[in-house]
Amino acid sequence: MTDAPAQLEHAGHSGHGDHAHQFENMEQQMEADSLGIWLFLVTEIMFFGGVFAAYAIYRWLYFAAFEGGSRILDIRLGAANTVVLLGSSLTMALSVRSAQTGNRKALVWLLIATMILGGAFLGVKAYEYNQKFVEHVVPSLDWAPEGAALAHLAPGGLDHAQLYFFFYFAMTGLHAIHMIIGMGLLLWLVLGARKGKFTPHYFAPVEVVGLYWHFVDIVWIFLFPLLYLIGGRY
Amino acid sequence: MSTATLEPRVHAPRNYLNADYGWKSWLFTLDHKRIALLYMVSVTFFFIIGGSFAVLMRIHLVEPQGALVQPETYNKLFTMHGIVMIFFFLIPSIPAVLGNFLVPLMVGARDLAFPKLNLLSWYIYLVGGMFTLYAGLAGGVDTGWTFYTPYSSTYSNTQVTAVAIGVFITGFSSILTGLNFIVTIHKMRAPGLTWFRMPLFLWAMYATSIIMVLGTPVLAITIFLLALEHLFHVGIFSPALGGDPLLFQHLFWFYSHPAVYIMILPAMGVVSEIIACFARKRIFGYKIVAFSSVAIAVLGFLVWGHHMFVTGQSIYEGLIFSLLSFLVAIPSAIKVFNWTSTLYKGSISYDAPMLYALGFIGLFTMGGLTGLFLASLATDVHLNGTYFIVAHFHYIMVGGAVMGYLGGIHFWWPKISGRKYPNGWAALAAAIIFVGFNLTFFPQFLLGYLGMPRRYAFYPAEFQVLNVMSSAGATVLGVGYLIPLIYLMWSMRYGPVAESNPWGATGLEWKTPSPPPTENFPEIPVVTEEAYAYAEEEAPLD
Amino acid sequence: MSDHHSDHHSDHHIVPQKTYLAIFACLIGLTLLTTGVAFIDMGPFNTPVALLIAFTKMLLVIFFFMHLRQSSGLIRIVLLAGFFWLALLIALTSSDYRTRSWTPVPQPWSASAPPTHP
Amino acid sequence: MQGFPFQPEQASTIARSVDYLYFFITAVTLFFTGIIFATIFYFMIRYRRRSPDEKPKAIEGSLPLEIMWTAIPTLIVALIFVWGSTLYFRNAEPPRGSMEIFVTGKQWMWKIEHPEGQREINELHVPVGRPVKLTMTSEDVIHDFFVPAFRVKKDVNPGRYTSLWFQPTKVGTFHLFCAQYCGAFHAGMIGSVIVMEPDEYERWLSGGVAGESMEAAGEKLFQANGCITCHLADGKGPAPSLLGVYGQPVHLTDGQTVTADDAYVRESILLPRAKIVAGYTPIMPSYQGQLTEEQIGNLIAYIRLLGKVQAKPQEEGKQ
Repeated sequence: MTDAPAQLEHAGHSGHGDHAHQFENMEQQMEADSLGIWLFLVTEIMFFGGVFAAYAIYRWLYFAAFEGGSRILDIRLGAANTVVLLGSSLTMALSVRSAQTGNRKALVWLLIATMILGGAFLGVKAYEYNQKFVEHVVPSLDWAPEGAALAHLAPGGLDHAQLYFFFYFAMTGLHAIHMIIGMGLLLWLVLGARKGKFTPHYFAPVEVVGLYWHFVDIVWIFLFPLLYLIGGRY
Repeated sequence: MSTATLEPRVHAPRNYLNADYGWKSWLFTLDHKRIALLYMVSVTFFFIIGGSFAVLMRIHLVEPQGALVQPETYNKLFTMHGIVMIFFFLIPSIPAVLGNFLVPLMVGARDLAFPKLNLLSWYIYLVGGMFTLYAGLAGGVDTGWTFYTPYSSTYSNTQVTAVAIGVFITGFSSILTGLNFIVTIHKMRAPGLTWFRMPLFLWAMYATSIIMVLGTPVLAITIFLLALEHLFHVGIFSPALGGDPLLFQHLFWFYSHPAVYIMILPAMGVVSEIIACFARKRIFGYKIVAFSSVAIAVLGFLVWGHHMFVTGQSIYEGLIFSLLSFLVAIPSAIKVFNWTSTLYKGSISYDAPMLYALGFIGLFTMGGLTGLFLASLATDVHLNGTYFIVAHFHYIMVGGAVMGYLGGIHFWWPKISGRKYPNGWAALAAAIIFVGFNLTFFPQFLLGYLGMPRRYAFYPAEFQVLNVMSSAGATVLGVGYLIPLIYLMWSMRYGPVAESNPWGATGLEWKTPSPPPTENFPEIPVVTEEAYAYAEEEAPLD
Repeated sequence: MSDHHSDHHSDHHIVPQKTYLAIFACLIGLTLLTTGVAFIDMGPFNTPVALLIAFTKMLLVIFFFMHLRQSSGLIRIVLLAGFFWLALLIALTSSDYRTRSWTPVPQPWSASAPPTHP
Repeated sequence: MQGFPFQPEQASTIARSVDYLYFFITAVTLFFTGIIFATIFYFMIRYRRRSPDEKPKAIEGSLPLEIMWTAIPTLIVALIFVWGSTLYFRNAEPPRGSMEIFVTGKQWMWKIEHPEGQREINELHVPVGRPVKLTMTSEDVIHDFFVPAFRVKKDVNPGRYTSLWFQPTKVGTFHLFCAQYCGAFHAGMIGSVIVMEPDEYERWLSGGVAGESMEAAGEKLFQANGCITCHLADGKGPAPSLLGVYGQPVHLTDGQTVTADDAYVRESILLPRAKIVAGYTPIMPSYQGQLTEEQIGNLIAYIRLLGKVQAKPQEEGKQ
């Protein structure tokens, strides 16, 4: 799940718009790339799907515990991070557009902007993770909720709350790993774009990484309500 | 099947085997045919490892108290046998060896859509295999290939993490192969090769790839969660914190039941090719056979709960899964009837591949029909977890998938190696394997019905007679598997040179020289006829 | 090559910058909305509303940022298959948990006990 | 049929009904295997290749045949499905008045407790002709209680109860197997079910090393663990009275209603805050890790006994 298929394929032949030897023409190659990356995203749906299915079942079984756990998360940070990530999706979409129009300078800067926003997201995430250690709500490693956290978690049962926080770390952790991989791919694009590798005739890598980045964004779009907004804050 | 014995053939025309020499030309090759051979060598290696575990188990079970090893060791033997055979032999066998070799040839393309991805998937497979071998050498693992929690997560202190990592990694090799095939079949078919002109092997590979792409990621995440549970005891699959062990089983079987179809569907595709060729007939009911492959792939995802009828899952859930399990039997039955009807008024020859294919039909029929006992709720209660299960899935996986794989290897061997093997030896091996297989596994149906549970390192004395029969059969089967290994290797050097179409088969792969040139076809072919156009005239069915 | 004509060069269509900005504005609006309604007590409807908003956001990203609007039917089918299989996984797994408690309640100790359920 | 060496003994009412279905499916299997093998052999001989350049005429297929061999298997599997499911559902619910026995699986032994207090390990004594219901749980990994002669099998899970029942029809000693792989000595987790004549069973019950009954042991635990200080019989304590509760619907704070069965009582002991009875506050501590599975079983037996005591009319707002 760590690589975008088409991208690896074309790392070798840059700049020119020539198609790879196994294809008849550029058009066939682009269609194959596009189908390849979408299939890859479908495998990602199923990959995250397994953990979403487990989450759905435990949330249903232990709703009170999940609700209590959700209260401990900082909704402002979650919402802010959503905005940051959506912003990075915008800059990513615009960078694909710049590649299409052949605006190399805009492409480089938009890709860098995407990386900065992604980095900001991960920074906030790191801060939130740290908060969990401060509050001692890290399952298995540092689990000793006290004070306000304990008051939120106790009604649903501390054991089940630990399950909630396991899902919190597993789901956001998997998401963060995907973000880090995405940042690596973006860096690779920036280097390529500076060299003028991408043209309006050949920008498949930008498009493919873009699709991947948007997918990671979509995962977060669901993680935000599923983790932060359980049972409301009224 | 080592490739090292291939020598430069000075007078031979340039082909994919003599295009380049040296280890680099193999380890960094992007040619799907060479990657197929890399896979062939690796899956053979793992087959020998998994097979030797099986031999040790069968020797051990000759005596009721266990003849060979301690119970702990026996548990590791059957676990490693299952893991190696399923994840490192059966799942990659036909897709990664024959599929890799044939899909581009059959669609009339120069390579798969993503050759670098293809090579990457072999390396991923190897890395996963290394982790698993490491786990085996570092003490083994004793959870059973099913990794049921909480035993695997909390109680087993064997190499669970290493094996979990190995299986997790190997999964991605399977995903990438499936993705590559789907894209290739969709986008790279030669001019004129419409969906309903495709050979049924391609339909089978397409259906298999759907399962690989949609199912394998769920196994990956499940194994990942299992590893977390094993390392940190977070409770997601163990009742300590309110987790439910049955959830692990649901997620595990969501992939691992369809995985059976990853093994059997490609074999069905192989058998369709062979039957058509050696009966010189178009497959009876071509479209229905094609659609039944896709139907099996889709329905195969809806039946996983039949592994859990006695686990304490909801009985209503059991009802649904029982019904769906029966449904998946129907496309399989349709295939068997259509293959049989293909023989009608054909011109049947008994070359070795055909014997394997007919053996497949027989064993698959028995394996499939015994599945009815296990789809039916009341009888499954008695048979679940006994040797009946072991016999049933070996009929499908060994009698079905391995027979199909061997049949395919024999059918396309002249194309792959450019050499012919001795047909008499091959026919003898097919007969020995068929007899040995039935001797080994038929007694296990009886053992299961009598109530002997599987995974027992020792057992009550009354089961000994049948166990000895099974072990005796296993030696016959083992010999049967060694014979092809020997004469196929022999043929690579000494076999007579094969012409481009030694069987008189249809299909694009036979229209290019044996072995094919690196670019597969001097010129991309144009397809103008249906698959299996063996006949010159058509006759009504009477 | 058989699928060529259906999706001929569709990827080359360039979406105006305005569209991207408008979609982004919608996404931000929906994020604020979902955060806002989390503070309103809607009884059992909080979760469905939150998921509905998330689903809408996903569609916006898929159709506009990911250009599904310009993509071929094949790619739409591939994506639908992904969601369909995910739905199968969740539906057939959770139906076990939903129906486990339907199983007849274990009967009390002995036959002399009064009937247990109406 | 009994002389047939490849049939396990039939020693319960369920066994006979399951075997009929088993024989039917065997007949179906043999029939179709026979047809396929015979047809293939016939075609192989009849249509063998007679000259190397033979070109048989093509046959496209036949829709009527396809429909036929789709419909016939569908009908047969539909029959098997209905038959198998009916039996399974019938076997899922123990008959009223079953004798109840408590089973705990543990690596690698079966611990069995009779309501009268008899305990045994790897042996289960039951009288012939009476339905017996087993309530089972595990102390560690998943086990599986399997008696081939009775054709019954059920996983024994940690953290929850499963149950199975059987009615022995034959006096004798039968295998008891663990059929879910449970670790190093999985194969050693076997025992025997000893079916006795009723009067002999009575003698067995009264003799031997009878401990106190499960209810009595449960009552002691109920006092020793302080349950009795809150769960006052008159319903005036800080926790609900347990008189007449077992087997009845219970109204919870969140508006839901659950039935007070084994699973509910067990959960309430281990995770008291999971389901709070309407009108009470969640003050009960968890007994997780403080009670063994056997002790929980005893407590449940006692609470079942309390359940049979008529509840006082004024308490528990029951419609």
